[in-house]
Amino acid sequence: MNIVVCVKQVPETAEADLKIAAGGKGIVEEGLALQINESDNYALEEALLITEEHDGDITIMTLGHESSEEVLRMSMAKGAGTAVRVADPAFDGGDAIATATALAAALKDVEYDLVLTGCMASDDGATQVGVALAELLDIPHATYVTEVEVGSGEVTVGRELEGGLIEKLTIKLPCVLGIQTGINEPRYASIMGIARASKREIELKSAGDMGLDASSVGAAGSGTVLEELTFPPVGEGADILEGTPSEASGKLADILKEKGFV
Amino acid sequence: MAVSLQEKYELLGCIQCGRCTAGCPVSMRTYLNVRRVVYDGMTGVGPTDAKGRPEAWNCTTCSNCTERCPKGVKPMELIIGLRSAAIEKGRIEPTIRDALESTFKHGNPWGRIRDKRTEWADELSVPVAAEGEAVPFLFYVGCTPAYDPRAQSIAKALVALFAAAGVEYSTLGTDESCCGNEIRRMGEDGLFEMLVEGNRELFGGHEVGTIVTASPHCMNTFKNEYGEPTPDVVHYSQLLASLLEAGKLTFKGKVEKKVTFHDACFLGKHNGIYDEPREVLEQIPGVTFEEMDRSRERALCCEGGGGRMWLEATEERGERLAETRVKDAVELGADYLVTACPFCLMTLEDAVKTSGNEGKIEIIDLAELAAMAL
Amino acid sequence: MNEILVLAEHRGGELRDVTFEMLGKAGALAGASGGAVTALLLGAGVRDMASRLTSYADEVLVVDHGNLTDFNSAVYQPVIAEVVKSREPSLVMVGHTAFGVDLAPSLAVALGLPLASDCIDVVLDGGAVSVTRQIYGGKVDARLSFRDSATALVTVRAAAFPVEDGARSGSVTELDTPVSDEPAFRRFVQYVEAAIGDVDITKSDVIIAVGRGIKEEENLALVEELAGLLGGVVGCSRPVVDAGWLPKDRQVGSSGKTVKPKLYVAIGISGQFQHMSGMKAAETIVAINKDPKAPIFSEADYGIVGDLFKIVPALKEKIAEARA
Amino acid sequence: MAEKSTSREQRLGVYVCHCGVNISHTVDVERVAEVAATLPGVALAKTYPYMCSDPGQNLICADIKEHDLTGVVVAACSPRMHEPTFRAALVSAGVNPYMFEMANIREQCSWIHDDKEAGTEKAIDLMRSAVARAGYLEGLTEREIDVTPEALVIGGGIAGIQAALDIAEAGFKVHLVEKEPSIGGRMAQLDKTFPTLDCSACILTPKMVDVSRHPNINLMTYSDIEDISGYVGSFTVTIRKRARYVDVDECTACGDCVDVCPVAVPNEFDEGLATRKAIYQSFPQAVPAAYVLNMDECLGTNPIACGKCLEACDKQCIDYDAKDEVVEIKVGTIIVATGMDIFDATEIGALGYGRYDDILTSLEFERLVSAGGPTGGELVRFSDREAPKSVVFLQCVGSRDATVGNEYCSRVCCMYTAKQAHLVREKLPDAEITVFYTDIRAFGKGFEEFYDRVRKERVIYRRGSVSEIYRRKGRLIVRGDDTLMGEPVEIEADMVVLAVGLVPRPETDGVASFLKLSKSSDRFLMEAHPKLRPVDTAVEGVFVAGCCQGPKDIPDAVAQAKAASSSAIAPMARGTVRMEAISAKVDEDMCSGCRICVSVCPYEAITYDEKDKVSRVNEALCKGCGTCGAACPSGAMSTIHFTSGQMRAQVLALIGGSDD
Repeated sequence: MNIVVCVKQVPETAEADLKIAAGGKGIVEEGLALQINESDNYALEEALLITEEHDGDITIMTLGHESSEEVLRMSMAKGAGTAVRVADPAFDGGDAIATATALAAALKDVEYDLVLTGCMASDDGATQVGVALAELLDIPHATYVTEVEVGSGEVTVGRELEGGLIEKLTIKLPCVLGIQTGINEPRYASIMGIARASKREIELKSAGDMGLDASSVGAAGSGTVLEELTFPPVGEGADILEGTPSEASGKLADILKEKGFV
Repeated sequence: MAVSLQEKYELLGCIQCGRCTAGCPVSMRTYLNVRRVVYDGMTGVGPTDAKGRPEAWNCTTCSNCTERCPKGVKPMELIIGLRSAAIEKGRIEPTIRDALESTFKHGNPWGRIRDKRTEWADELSVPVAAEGEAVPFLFYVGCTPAYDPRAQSIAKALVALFAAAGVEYSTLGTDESCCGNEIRRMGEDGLFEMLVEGNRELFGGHEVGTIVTASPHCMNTFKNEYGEPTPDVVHYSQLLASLLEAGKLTFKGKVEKKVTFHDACFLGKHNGIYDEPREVLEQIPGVTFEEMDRSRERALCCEGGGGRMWLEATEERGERLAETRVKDAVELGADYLVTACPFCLMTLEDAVKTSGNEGKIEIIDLAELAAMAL
Repeated sequence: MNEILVLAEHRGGELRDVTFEMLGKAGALAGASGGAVTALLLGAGVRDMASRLTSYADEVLVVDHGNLTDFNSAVYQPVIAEVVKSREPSLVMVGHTAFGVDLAPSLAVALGLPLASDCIDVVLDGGAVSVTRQIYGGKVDARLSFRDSATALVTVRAAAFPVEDGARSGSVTELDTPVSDEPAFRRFVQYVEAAIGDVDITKSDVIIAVGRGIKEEENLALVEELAGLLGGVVGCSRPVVDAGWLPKDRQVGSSGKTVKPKLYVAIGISGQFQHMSGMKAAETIVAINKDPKAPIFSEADYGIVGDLFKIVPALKEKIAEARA
Repeated sequence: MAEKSTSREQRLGVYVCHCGVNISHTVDVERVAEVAATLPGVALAKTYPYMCSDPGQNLICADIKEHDLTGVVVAACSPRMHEPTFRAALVSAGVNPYMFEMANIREQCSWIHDDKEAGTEKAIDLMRSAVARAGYLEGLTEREIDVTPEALVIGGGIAGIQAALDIAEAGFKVHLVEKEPSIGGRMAQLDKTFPTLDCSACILTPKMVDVSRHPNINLMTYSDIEDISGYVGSFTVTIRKRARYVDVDECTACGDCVDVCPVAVPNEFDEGLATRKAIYQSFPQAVPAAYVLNMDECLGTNPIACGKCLEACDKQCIDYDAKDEVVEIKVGTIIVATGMDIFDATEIGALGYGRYDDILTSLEFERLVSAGGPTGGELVRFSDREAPKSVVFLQCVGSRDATVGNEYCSRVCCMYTAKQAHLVREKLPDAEITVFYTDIRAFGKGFEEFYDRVRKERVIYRRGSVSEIYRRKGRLIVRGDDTLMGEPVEIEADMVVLAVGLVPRPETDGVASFLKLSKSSDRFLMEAHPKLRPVDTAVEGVFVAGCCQGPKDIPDAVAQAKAASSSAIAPMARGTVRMEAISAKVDEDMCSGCRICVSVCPYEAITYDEKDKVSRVNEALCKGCGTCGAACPSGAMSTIHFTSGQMRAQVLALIGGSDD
């Protein structure tokens, strides 16, 4: 079972004070730690678990700048055999479908039984690439996948629906699965392992290599156009209780008492 | 071909006397049997990584086993080696994984971003060295005192003490990175080496002369594992003792409390620093100091070292040592159980709650106590 | 602007809230631009549902076919594509739900439509559609426009818009768009309800919920004690379940439970929309978080900014005092 | 450098030994011989299975005569082993013994290599270099020295006592020097002796009395060696007899002085478990049976602040003005029997010794159970004077332990612990007795049987070491590992006895440095050969006996003392000793008088002649070590038999260079 895992490097923003860059179309990434997108990490782990049980090779693929090779090396350290970076200035600024278009082209000359992606990127939150990719490759798909069971020529998957419901499906191979977080427990890639992997080759694929017209990908090939970024209004609802932990807690306790919770 | 554990850790000298297990603080409350681990390594029958031997994660790296081995075998290194092997396979507890990944990304194991490393000093005036500026005397804060809300008060207390004693120092601000002591003990050799390289470069760039650390863990690795040449390294208790002796630091206040002292493994057993913290304690006006039965080299480990801050013991079977420790101190009638290590502080404080001794005793860091007497 | 097409979503014979939320928004947009609101309903034996939609839409298009009983994007997508192709609406709205995300990108590719997903606002300015969506976990809003396309496709975040009473009186049109058999390459098996544990959080008046900020499993004890003091139960956000610290049935949010307790205390939860969609209906919401910019504060009634490990113990003390 | 003899003048015989297969399995000895035969100066080359055997030696003798050989090279084992053998063969064939050279192709070649090809090449190289040196050898004449027929025994423990008695019995005068006020040593402190359970004092006291009465023994107690110089046959020893302030000959040990003395200090004989006065007798059976006044502890005699003892002494044999006396004696041979100390258990802090009263060392325990001890032999805890219900013994405290630098086994602890466990059982029939051990070493005569017996007396032996002792709720908690169970254990104990190991006495260092004795890695004195010369030292005429050479039990100490005494008697009986002819030699014309040689000589064999401004070598003291020759900047100093020319030839042959 040969698996392609499509991953993305994203900035870690959970705790950071974000700044919108000049021009209003991006954030200032300087100082932000870069990492593998969370659900992609689960997708990689799922691929590793499947190949551990059913043999096969893993190709790790990303569309991104040179810094994202760190994610590829980390993936190779964990067990991916081949790494591909879809890299071309032409891909810059592409929306999810433009990205899927480039990845689909990169997958053309790769032999695979299964393509795994994370179900959502934590930066743009688009939740589109995996499904779009399947459509472009003309193979079936499922996303929000929290269970995968490999059968003969097909997989049985569980999709996580709202309200804690699981939708079970069987899907013929090859297919694309968008993996949801929590499906497994991602392993660790040691620094030694990453260092060893850094000696291995990463295949680069440009738009030209894949026969893609620059106008069909990147910003030029995107149906949506980013107009501007703004910060959402915050704190309008909450009455912030000030003071030391003890003081603030005291105020809250009074409120709760007043409302009859204490 | 991989080198066998027997060769790599020179296990054949072992005479199976069991002093390692007998001295292991967790041997009676977890299923870690150090002698058995050595035996299996010696005979080549046991698991070769901590995945197959999860109790290896119970080791607190207090070093009793290694310090006391009559034959010079280093069981603690073997256990760290088992962890390393598990790490190489990527098969480790998620909490350890997250701590390691965080250290790689942010330079601290607490999952906090680098930008917030100086948050503790926000309302204080703490000097931060400019890039390339020489730092003859560096206050290395360390990840836990920098980020942990409880331990931050150690850093704050030290800053107050430095000010009172007229110590000219500087910090590295957000450039400061994890020392790697716990990382090495979790078995992540590559990451440790990366940190060593980075820190040595950082220290070199600032021509650091002497380092004072808030945590004994940082001191230990700088002093013993960074190789030559590194700056002189002292733990703050050593600095305070010498400042007191030189008359540069004087206490104007009084702390009318009965206190006892918990020796941190990385201060005591690893580095033989037993006297200085006591010298500081005894000079604080009003303090009545009494030793616990198990003190100095017989001090009980708090179980906070060796990566255990990021991991629960597997298959516990006895009382937490920190709880035993708290009970011992309560029995002694101490108002304060003083320690000089942020990990001890946190584990002991937790144990005060879990052992139902809230209100009976307080855990306090030596720096906090000293600052109270300024 | 001629037509706004809204895909009605239902599961287990029930129309889902997001359908009415979208129709409401579509109605507002249509009202402003003079266009029509069309609901598209696919299913088997869905006439009753269709009639429920008539007050929200000018026209309810129904494709009623045995193969459409359960959602399957492989079966749904060609039918919807056919309808969109034939009607060329200006805007197609699909819920940003587990169904929607499985369908919309595929539809966009099949029809060559631009897609903006997870939108929290849609604006019509003249003929041009623009949307607002959140990125970086809700920390930043992004406004997007669509490059010259007759039809814009959007997925709409659940609970982004209110459900209001419908004031329209649309007709129901049955379409005979061909429906394929369920393809062999993607077959629905069944729905499985996640097992309910010993605690049913949907039944509790007080929920103390924890998120990533709790850091370690052992710290849950702290929150459980607080819950005990307030007679509530402990819930959580997704990362806590992913880490295996609490069972799935304690998860509040779009992929977990939707709860409506009297008191909801969110501790160490930043407030990703997926979580907030599951708890925003609570009567009183309290948030404790160290990041003053955390989105949870925008939804909360009361907030304390600070370290939960300091605040929760203090709060426990104060509650005990208040009680005494 | 000019040399008188050259290889061309020599007719050498080269003999390559098979040493059974010890050499021949890795070295093609025939080839070595073949190559040897081609070397200049070599008249013949042969191999033989055992060169050191009689036939082997006879072969050499026959060849010397038949082929008129001038010198012999044997390629075999270490010269330390067999050089004397072959030299004797040369002498018997009428050739000077110094015309002999050995190549060590066993220890330095066959035993340490596997590859026969390479081994053979190396053996050839070693042989070639030996032959090269042999070409420059010269015949030398050994010297004879008269032996003073008196011996010195340093240390009055059981080993020293035995050695002194044996020498005295052989009819020679012996000076026995003991630093304590009484002889008796460690054995006097013991209660019973294993495995026979003899009363230690009962068997020791008669020997002590014999010492004091023997006309050939000059007993000097309370005395220190201040210096030793000289060499075999003629040592000069300076001894300081410390003032006892009590006339040994007059004192009757009546005890009146002790009764009035107001000073109480810890009694070292009782390991500090009891006190004694400033004027005291070490123990009741002390020899000499006389009191001693420790002036450092005395309240003051100048001016007299107390003086009560003097007042009380009927015979007035106390003299506050007594002075140390320094004597110088000449002896022919010396036996060092300075004994041992016990390991200081406070070094292992985790065991809590010194912190808890009820943790004793084994020697303290001996005093505790001894009838003459502080409790009159009653076995009670010090903390509460109650009999312990649970007694735990810990083996290997300070032995086999690299953490305290003692890697050796102390050899006696296993058995004395068994004996002590037995004594506990004898005194406390109901006590729980546990022994933590790692290995039991019951190798001596009757030892295993005794160990069997003790176990059957309900003494529980638990295999495993103890790491820590602490106190919980007033009881001692012994934290060990039961390695057979595979479980750590905690045992509550009322009394813990630490089987402390034996360590060298620091006082031995002084004697060792006067005599230039070496120590082995365990810091005990080193014998000349661990198997074949166990009581000799590297210094001729100096012998070791007892625990100063390594831990041993009483029978072994006595046996070694008897061996040392017979070795010490031999030169005295013969009256003369032969000295190796190898020594340093000064070319006085070349000597610049810089005196570097004087400062580097470890044997103080070189003196500077102020009048002639040159260095001179005392050949009797010189050991021929060569240090001076190496250090001499003007090339004036050389070592006979290891001349520069000889060494140069040897080295050049080895590195394949030429003399150009």
